[in-house]
Amino acid sequence: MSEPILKINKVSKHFGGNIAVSDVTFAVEKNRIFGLIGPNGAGKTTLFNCMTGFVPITSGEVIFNNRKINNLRPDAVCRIGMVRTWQRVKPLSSLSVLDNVMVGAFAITGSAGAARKIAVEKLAQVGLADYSAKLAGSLSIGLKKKLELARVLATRPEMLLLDEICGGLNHTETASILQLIRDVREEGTTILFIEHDMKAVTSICERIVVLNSGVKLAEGTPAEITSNPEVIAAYLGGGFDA
Amino acid sequence: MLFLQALVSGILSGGVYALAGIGMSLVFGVMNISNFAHGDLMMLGMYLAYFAFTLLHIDPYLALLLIIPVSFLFGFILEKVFIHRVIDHPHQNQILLTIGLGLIMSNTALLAFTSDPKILTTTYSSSAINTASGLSISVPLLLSFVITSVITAVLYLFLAKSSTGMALRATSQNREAAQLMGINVAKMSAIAFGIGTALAATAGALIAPTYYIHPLAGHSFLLKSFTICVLGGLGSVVGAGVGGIIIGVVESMAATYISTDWKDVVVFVLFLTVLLFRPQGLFGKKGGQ
Amino acid sequence: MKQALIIALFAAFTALLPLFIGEENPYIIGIMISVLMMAALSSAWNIIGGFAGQFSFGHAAYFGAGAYTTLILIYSFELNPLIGAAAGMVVAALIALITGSIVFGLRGHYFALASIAVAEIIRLSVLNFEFTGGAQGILLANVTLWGLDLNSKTPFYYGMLLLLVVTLTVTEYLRKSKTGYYLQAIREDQDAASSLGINLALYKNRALLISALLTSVAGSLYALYIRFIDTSAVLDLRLSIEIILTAIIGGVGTLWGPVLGALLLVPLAEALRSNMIGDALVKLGLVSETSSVGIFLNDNLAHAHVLVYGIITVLCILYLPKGILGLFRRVK
Amino acid sequence: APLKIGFINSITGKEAQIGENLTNGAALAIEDLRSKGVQVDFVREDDGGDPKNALAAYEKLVTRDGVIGVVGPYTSGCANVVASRADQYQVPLLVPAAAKEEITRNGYKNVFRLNAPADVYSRVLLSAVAPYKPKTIAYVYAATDFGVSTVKTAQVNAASMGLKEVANEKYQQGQPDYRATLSKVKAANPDLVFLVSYDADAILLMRQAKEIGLAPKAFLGAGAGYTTAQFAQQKEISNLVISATQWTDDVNWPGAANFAKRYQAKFAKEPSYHAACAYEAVRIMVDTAAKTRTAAKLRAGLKAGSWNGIMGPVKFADYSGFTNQNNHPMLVQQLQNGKTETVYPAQFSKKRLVYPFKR
Amino acid sequence: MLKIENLQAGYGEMVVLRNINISLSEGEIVSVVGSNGAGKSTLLKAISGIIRSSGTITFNHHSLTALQAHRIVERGVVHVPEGRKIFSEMTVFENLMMGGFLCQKDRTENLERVYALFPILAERRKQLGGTMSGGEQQMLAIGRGLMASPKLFLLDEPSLGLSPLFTDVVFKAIRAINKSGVTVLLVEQNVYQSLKISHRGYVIETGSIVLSGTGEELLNNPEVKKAFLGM
Ligand SMILES: Nc1ncnc2c1ncn2[C@@H]1O[C@H](COP(=O)(O)OP(=O)(O)OP(=O)(O)O)[C@@H](O)[C@H]1O
Ligand SMILES: Nc1ncnc2c1ncn2[C@@H]1O[C@H](COP(=O)(O)OP(=O)(O)OP(=O)(O)O)[C@@H](O)[C@H]1O
Ligand SMILES: [Mg+2]
Ligand SMILES: [Mg+2]
Repeated sequence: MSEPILKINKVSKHFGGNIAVSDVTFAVEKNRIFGLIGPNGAGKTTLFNCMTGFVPITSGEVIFNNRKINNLRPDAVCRIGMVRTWQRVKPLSSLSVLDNVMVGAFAITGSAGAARKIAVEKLAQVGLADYSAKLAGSLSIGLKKKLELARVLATRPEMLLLDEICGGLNHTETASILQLIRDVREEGTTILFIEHDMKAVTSICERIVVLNSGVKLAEGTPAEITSNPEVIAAYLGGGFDA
Repeated sequence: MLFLQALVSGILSGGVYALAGIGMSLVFGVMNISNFAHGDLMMLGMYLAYFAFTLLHIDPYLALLLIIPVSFLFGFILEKVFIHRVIDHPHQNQILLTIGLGLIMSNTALLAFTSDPKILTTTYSSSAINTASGLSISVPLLLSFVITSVITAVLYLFLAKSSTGMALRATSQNREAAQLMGINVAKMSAIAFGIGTALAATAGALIAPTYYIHPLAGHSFLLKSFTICVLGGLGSVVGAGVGGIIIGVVESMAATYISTDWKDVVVFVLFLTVLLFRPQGLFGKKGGQ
Repeated sequence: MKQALIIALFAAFTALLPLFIGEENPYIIGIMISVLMMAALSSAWNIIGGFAGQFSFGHAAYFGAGAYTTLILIYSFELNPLIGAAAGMVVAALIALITGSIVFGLRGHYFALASIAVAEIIRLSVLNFEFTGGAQGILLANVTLWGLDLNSKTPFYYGMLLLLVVTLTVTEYLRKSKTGYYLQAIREDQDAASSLGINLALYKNRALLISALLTSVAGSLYALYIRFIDTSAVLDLRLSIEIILTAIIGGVGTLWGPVLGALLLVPLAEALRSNMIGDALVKLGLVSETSSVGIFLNDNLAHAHVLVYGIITVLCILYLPKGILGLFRRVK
Repeated sequence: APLKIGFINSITGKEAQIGENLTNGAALAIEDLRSKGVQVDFVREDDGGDPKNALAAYEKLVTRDGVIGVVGPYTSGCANVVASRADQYQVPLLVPAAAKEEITRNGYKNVFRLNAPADVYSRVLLSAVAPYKPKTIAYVYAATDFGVSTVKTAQVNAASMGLKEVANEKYQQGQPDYRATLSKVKAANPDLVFLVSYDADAILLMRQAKEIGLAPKAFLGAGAGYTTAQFAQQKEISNLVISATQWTDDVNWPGAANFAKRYQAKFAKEPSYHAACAYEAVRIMVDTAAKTRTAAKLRAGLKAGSWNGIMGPVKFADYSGFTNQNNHPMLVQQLQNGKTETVYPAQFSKKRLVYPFKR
Repeated sequence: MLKIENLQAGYGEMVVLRNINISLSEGEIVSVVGSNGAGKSTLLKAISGIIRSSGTITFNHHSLTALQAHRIVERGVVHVPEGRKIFSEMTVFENLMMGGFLCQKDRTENLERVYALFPILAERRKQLGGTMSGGEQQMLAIGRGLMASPKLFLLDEPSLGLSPLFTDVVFKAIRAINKSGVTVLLVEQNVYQSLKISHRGYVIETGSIVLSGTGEELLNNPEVKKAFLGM
């Protein structure tokens, strides 16, 4: 077992009386694709927000590369190598698709030429090459998801937090994105992956954590998770046949 | 005594500020527009009150029954003809449009009514109730405070409870979705601007008997209205109401205990301090995304 | 590269103009100085307002900082105007940093209003203090200063031109650099920007600082040029609004928009102010000076020029929402 | 070539109201001149109260329109800026109504001023009440150039009379509520309340003074607001207020009463002192220019000449630091039963000052 | 019931949809599938009047083409947009009330129906819409649409962001809604499930209809299989 890159230690987040995340603990090993699933409102996105400094943590700690990062600002989190995508996509609407990705690339280079090169490459990878000159705001929802992905890839993150990146894509497109994620992993990036498409999750993740109502319900390999009766009851329902 | 006098004067004059601030806040809230013509709309109310008084011999407070519908209609039309066209445009364009409209209104008034200020003198323009302890309570300010309170309460109930009020709020948050609920968003914007205009004009009319009427007279109230509605939290009627009274009292206290020339500075410093600790204003909601 | 060339050509052309107009035409040179100044101010504002999308309504404060610091130092300490201008930049920088630390936590309307509040505090303080000349303003009685003939317009013309060229070059450099991209990202979506590693406060402050420094230099030049300042001339909200108006009418967030805006608005305002339009109609023989129309124009156009300015503003916003530059883009 | 004279005025912006009085006064002067057969091309420019515009207007007038003399500008800021250029272009400037002392104190050869500067306002006002031996004084004034300048000189004059200052309140124009300020003044219980206000804030202040019961021995108004017809109409609050002015319609200067009558007929309102100043300044400028025809000779003509018209005797003299300054005798008036009565100096007045003030 | 002929639509000068012909009979569920950016959402927006279009759209023999969006809702055409578009500063309850803006008489009945379908909405009645999780907002958006008593229900990716359990709930609900007499036009990326419950379907590609047939036919079409089902 290799060294964990990320440790979530008893993290809780309360919104007034609403407990979104409660005492969640798990660790992600380096260079893994790690799944985070759970019913709607389970606290997955909130956990991402806590890890990346967008909302303050109520209690507990987040440790990244042996460093406690509870109180880091979002931009600092990005600079130490952990980058997230947004479930509710956030394109830089009146910039072109290419410029959007260049903004990501500037995290690793100061030169516009180098940034452009990286951006062109990433756009080709996610299949948006034809759209580079379009305004990001005019993309359809599925294309915006791909843009989110290209933009974070351009930052060459050590760890990638993907929030429903395949939502709004059909099976064929999902398959190609999954392949892309595998490639990225090959280059040394660790991935934490939120997704409701169980086929995608089980086919790509090596380990999965299940949240339910803010509490960790289970953790294990895809096979263990999909056969866990509690998970089936709370999340999968009868409809899922892997 | 000085303290009590300052407090009473402050609260009462804060009442008119509040009304001006609420009108601004409503336009902010529903249309997401900073209305730089707000002061000029107040000026319109002042002239309406003045002409109602001199030509029709109607008391300015009574004239509200006339001024409110007339100015509502004016605002409604203004929205339909101009504002409506920039509703999807960047913010700065909307601001500039209202600046332009304000210039047109004030300079048309300048041509039509000349730059000589008009004075509206009623029997109670400079009358006060003097208590035994030496406290003086201005009669016109007291009257306008009462009217302001009633209007604020009615408006609050309208927005919170009536279905048009709800539709107005829905429009402010997401125009496209509001359309899909069957709300005529174009009409809602026009109504919102109409109400905002009516409130501005009412504030103008209320202050007319104790102020002077001049094409540029509204400008002194523009920044104040902004300050009030930001202080209270954009779009919050109650916030603007409270904000107005706070500003009135702070001004009055600052004039009494610091000095008249520094009182505006005190107001702005207070304003920034509030924003530093509560960026959404006193009554603003943090909201979701 | 291409833009740099255009800037150079523009600078060369503008630098040669006075040779054709000459010192004997101080009125025209004066108007051109106003155009260059407004172009520089509006371009400087564009860096924070147009690129970073932070709508500062308080830029008069930086202009005033330059103007007041320069004149106070000359008036009270007889310091060289260059030292005055440098000190003005320091003061403007301080104001920018303080403003930034207060207002950059705010978004949208709140930011705009807070920037007005800061500028108003400065204006009122200058008005209330004694050492600033208060409501009486500061009059610089000297006609020559450190060997500089203040009555000559040429130094101010080239001074303003140099400032404009510097501003444009800085803008162009920023636009194509990482900072420029980051500022635009901040304008579009602050959350997305910070999730991509952009330190919001750092970049906003940097933009405001650059913008404030350039603005303050314009203020210093203005003060020496007019030789009289008071709060209504250099610290008024109207000035801040005029700066924004120029940028928007030209094309906000573009390199040349503010310059175009100034080229259009300043001469237009002057033509309206001096009733040139009415005079031209008479000269062209379209209306006779003694006819009722002529008399009406003569009597009223003079009063109505701000009204006409307002109408033109409204028409521009309604029909040229992307500014003059947007018009060219559409044609292309 | 026709005779060309320029006129710079503030007809838009904050000063538009007073500017309009100047416009009317000048118009009447031109009418009178033309009816006397003086052919003049009178080029009018607006500065909107902005010194930058005033400078542009002046440069346009002297370099493009070819005027040989300029009347204006109205505001002190604009007049200051233009005055500092007059010697550069060698075209005489006659300032009709700006009060700032500096304007004629810098030794400019081409700058002339008709009206009395700011220090005279307080001097006449305090002299008028001096015989009644007031002890204390409070100042309430607008935070403008004129307000501050006037109060500064008033403080000097008051000190020399042995008056004790008990309150000093500077206010921003345009506020709706001065009650707190006035309550403070009332608490200080001064004999004299010295006010400087423009336009309508004078009415506001006096209304609220009545409301809170501020009643000193005298209200002294230095500044336009207390001399307007409108203020006079508000009898309830304006009665017995004393004010300083450059001109009144009942003064015994030649043509003053007639000017008032014709002005009233033409513009349907009473002339203010600004209108009278503008009228006289334009008349003097055009008359002299018609005789001299070049800028240089015009300057000499203004310097040498003397006039006696609706503003009384006019002579541009050099005295106590001023150059080309008309040593204009200011008047003190008091509102008595809705009528403006000149009460000081004795040689120009018909009525006596009523002291102390009572409501 | 709905007949679209020769429809053209787009944004500004950019044309997205060309020459679209579609019809729906009363009581049908019809799916529209296509890859990202093909123009599915644009089609729904054109029908509900959010964007201008040319060509003819008739609903129950009345033309919708020139009507404004709020008038179209009055006719019973209700659109649940993609991206949810919740009123973020209104509570869940107020959001639902806005859904029932036009048919206030059926409000209580509709509200019960929605709460039964998505119990979480009843639980979180007082929470601000904007603070709900992604999936919760999706439920709220569907619930809000139901509050308008639709005759024709336009659903844009209703399963987006929903857990598998709730995806099933939603598809079952669509069936149930349809059974109660509501016609449904469904845009989905979950092509398998949507075609399975659909009577008919259309495939749209770069703005044009390229294929149509019954749900069954399309599911078995090799091209559909390859392009959308990853088989
Ligand atoms: N700002 C907030 N205020 C109050 N409650 C909140 C806030 N943000 C989130 N919540 C609540 O916290 C819970 C967790 O939300 P979160 O967005 O993390 O869910 P999620 O697991 O990402 O769900 P989904 O799969 O639907 O996106 C939800 O019930 C949500 O309503
Ligand atoms: N507001 C807009 N302005 C300009 N172009 C737009 C706009 N919205 C969408 N488009 C463009 O129109 C085309 C169709 O978009 P649409 O949203 O209809 O696609 P879609 O089929 O719904 O895709 P998805 O499955 O990703 O939601 C796309 O190329 C998109 O980029
Ligand atoms: Mg989520
Ligand atoms: Mg879509």
